[in-house]
Amino acid sequence: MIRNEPKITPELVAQHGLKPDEYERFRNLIGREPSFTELGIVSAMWNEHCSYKSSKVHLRTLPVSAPWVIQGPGENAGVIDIGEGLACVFKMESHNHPSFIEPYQGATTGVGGILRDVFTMGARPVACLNALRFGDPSHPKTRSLVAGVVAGIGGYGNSFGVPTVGGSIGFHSRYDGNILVNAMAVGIAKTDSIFYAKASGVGLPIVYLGSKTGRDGIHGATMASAEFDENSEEKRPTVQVGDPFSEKLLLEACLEIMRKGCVIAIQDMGAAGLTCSAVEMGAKGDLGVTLDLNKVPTREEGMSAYEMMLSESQERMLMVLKPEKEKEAEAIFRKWGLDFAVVGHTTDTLRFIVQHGGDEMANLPIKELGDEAPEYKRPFTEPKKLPVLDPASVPAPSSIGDALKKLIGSPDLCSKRWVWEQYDHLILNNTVQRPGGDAAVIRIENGPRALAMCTDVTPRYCEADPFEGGKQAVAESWRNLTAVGARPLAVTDNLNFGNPERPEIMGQFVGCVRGIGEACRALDFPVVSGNVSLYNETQGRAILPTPTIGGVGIIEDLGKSASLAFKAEGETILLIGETKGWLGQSSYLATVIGKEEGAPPPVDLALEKKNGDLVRALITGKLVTAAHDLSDGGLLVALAEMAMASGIGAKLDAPPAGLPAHAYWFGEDQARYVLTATPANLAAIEARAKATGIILTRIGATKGKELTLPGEHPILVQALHALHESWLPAYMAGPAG
Amino acid sequence: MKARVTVTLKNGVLDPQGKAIEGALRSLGVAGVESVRQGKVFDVELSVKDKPAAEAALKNACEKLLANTVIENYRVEVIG
Amino acid sequence: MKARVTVTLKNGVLDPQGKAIEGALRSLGVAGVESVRQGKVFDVELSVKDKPAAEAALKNACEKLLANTVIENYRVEVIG
Amino acid sequence: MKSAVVVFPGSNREGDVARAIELTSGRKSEMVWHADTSLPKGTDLVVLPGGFSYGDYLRCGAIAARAPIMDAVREHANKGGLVLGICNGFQILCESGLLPGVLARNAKLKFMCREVYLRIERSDTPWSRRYNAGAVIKVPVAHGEGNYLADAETIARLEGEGRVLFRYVSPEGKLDPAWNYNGATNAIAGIMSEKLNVLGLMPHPENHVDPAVGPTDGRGFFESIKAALEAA
Ligand SMILES: Nc1ncnc2c1ncn2[C@@H]1O[C@H](COP(=O)(O)OP(=O)(O)O)[C@@H](O)[C@H]1O
Ligand SMILES: [Mg+2]
Repeated sequence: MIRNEPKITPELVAQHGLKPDEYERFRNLIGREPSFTELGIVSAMWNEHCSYKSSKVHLRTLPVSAPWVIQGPGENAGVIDIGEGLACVFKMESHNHPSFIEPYQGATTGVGGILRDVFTMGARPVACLNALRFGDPSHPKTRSLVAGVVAGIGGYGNSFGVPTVGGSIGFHSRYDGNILVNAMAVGIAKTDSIFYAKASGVGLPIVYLGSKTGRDGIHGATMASAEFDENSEEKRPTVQVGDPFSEKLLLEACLEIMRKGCVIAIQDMGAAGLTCSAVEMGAKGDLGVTLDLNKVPTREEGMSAYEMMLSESQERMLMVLKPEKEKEAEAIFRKWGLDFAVVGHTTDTLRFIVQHGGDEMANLPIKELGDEAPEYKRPFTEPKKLPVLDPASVPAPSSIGDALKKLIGSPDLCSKRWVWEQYDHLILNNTVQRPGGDAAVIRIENGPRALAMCTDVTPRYCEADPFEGGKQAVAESWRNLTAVGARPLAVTDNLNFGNPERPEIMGQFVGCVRGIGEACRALDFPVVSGNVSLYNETQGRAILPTPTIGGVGIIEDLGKSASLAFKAEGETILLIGETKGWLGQSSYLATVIGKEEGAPPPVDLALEKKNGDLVRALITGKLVTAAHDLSDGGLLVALAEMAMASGIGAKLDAPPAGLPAHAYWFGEDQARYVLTATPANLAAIEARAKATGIILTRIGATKGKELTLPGEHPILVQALHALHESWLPAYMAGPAG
Repeated sequence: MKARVTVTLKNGVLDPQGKAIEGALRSLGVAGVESVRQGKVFDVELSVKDKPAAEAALKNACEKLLANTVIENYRVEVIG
Repeated sequence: MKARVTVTLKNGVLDPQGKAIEGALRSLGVAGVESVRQGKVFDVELSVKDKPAAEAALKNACEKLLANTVIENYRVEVIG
Repeated sequence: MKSAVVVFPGSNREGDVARAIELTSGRKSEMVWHADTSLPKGTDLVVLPGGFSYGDYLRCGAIAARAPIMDAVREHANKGGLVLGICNGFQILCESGLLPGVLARNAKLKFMCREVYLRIERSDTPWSRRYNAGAVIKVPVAHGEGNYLADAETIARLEGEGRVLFRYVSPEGKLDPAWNYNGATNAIAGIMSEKLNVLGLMPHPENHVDPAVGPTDGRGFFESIKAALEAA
């Protein structure tokens, strides 16, 4: 007999974020009125965040397989084979809404959640990255949001003991009311000991591990799926507090019991905690689950079944253990000072039963909770194509040097040192390339192999042309990995958009996903995990479409990798790829001219592949001394970055005839890289380019302590450096708000 | 004027610090401690001359900086 | 029983955090703040039944752990 | 050379230091659990590694300083054995009274991970014999609370007795507030006990030992310890 209080009313249904037809669907599914606890359970399972109801049909179109993919989307994290018996486990996830409400705790719990996803699968985390977007720097909230989010990301990762090695951070007024905090974690596991959520075996104990359950974040998952309104800052007590110390203990304890062979199935408690984790374990294993909530360790008095089922207290796990190993596992957890309780068992009934205080609080068909979740083909409109800008129609700057200074000292292109110095990026002693380069490089075990990783997206491009923007995000990630000499293997994505019930937003989503799919297919760069964050809008104003791509690649020999710093004077600077001077949606146009106009640069994927494969071959063949891909700000910004990283200047040749100088220096044509080489290797490099029909141009030489452009005053590298380093610290030193 | 501001966690908000301290006290053999919640105090010297002005200034300070009102409560006490 | 332990820095011990808060309050335009010193409070629940026992337990807790008596003072208040 | 690395709940640089010791001495370290009450027989060097023992809740190092293993560490130190505390380990040594003073929040109140320059004040110690006095090395720091504070008398004694081994300096080796990132008194980065056998330092020489990963200025530190133990 199910306890049925309070009574379900249409208001209560609405408060749970269920549409009337969704509620009807649920009622029909169970053939009666649900109990209050059941309503809570279904609202958690069927909200956008957990059910992907608006995005699923489109996500299915993404390429998810390759010979090296061990586990694609659908588990806690994606898994790829990286050779020598090892696998790389990685995923990215958003914590946007909580971070806006409480930046420090929102960010910490975001990092904690993604780390849990990775070690739940049996991997030891080796690195974290993050992709952040904030509102306009002049918005009164921006500064304190940046301070809180960055401190929170550092606060969690530093204490947990994983290096935070890369990411991206950008500012735009469209994020004023909805910041983005996307956290990515990367781990390494043995290919033969990867753990999954799928339970097997009837009558086996289900064990609860980790921290106690409190009333944290009840309805957090529903909040993550609701548009912000003016009152949302009052939904405060729903934020959770992270405890990196407990998570570090949980990591060590989990890895220890996995090593000892105690674990049959494991699932972390993330969004909608106990509900999602228990249902998933059962449903994936074709088993029923019965939970006895009296056994759940709680830290607050008088928690109801509803509260326990929806609590999002952090640092908790659910497991099915081998019965003969239960005592051993318990001893390990006790040693680490963590809670351990048998809270239920598997059954052969395919029912999800929740008991509390002798009453049955829920009795639901377990598979249907997931399988029968609503799925929408939401209407969408194709975005209008924007005109291609003629470079000659874009105003020239007063001087190229001044424009360069403006760009590298701007919020988006300035040095992010202020951010990454708050992250311990060196712990574990494997960080070969630190933040500040194209991709971070993390040594695998004792080397010489290494993983390369990065996060990328250019939201301005995605807004102007979702399809090309989606392609570009993938291509840029692939290019960043290539630029350090890595072979790109797979991506995780974090798709951040506005309200999908608006056809224009849905159009952005569909376009970006198509673009990502097309690029991933062309580049053999499958999507193995990801996350969707919708409803990032406030009072009808949506964020820029921001499909963050987290890429991972492998370096077989660190002795054959590259970094972007110039290495010595007297080397030749080479440009790979064709420069047409594309200024539509460029950083130059946005930052120097103050306009966001025109079509973004198109991405020729075949060319990306061809050019990138050559660059990688040149790096692994040890023919080049430095490599850097071209992205925001184009050629001159890339050259300035190479100079600033080394203190070495360059003497550069004049732009080709027929191209306005500012289009040459700042155009954002895709599929391009800058390389340096000693004169001795030039002939060999040029022969290779010629053989593959790739455009390669000598554009200057490294020299002195200045960047010298024809017809311009020489620009001191040191002066550039000072400008590059100054914007963020100066901004953050401003008044708190 | 002197004042003391006390900032404590709201009920129900997880207090990892308090939890760790609780455990440490127990293992140090300090008997009888059931639970610990940690908070902050700020001892403030003010140049304002009257109590209401001091209270107003400190309330403002709490809302703007000293307390994270999402998860914390605060209390202002002007000592004199 | 409930009790509150307050731990504050001894006079003369530098308090960079307090200094920084002072500066931040000033830049936020909170008027009249001369100086800030930061300390900690611990709200403790005890299973002991009488006040002297509670006080003794907490003094012990302070000496053993809660305060670093090289730089900090503490005060115990049993609330009841 | 037999080293024991103490692991507290929340320690996280124990692997880094053990790896550095192995790389420079060829010898593996033994990991010792905080709840143990004795050190492995024949231990020459005890290391309290970096990390966030007990989450650094309450005060950094405070709870760890009272862990069961610490009596054995104290005994080892009293007998003249080498005890090294790095970062959180330094905080634990101060909290346990094995070294004087405290490590307060960084002057700028932020966690900071970056390379710093350290001047080695003397070479006639077990920790620095492979460096010249006055040498400047580049090693990283990664901490939020490394601002060394002590009363004037203690500082005067430390200075007078030559117990400051490392100081934050400019690349040229000059004292300069701009290079003293955490605001430590007298730019102190590392201090020793009276008999020089206990050392606490905030920076992480263990993260600059491996040419495959980065600079190697920290090698001399571990090579010094090895040489000192071999000479003993
Ligand atoms: N939020 C962040 N966290 C860590 N590292 C960051 C962050 N933002 C930027 N970085 C680092 O700064 C460098 C430059 O960032 P970005 O401009 O996004 O590089 P790219 O154009 O090569 O993708 C990268 O090494 C990146 O990892
Ligand atoms: Mg790049």
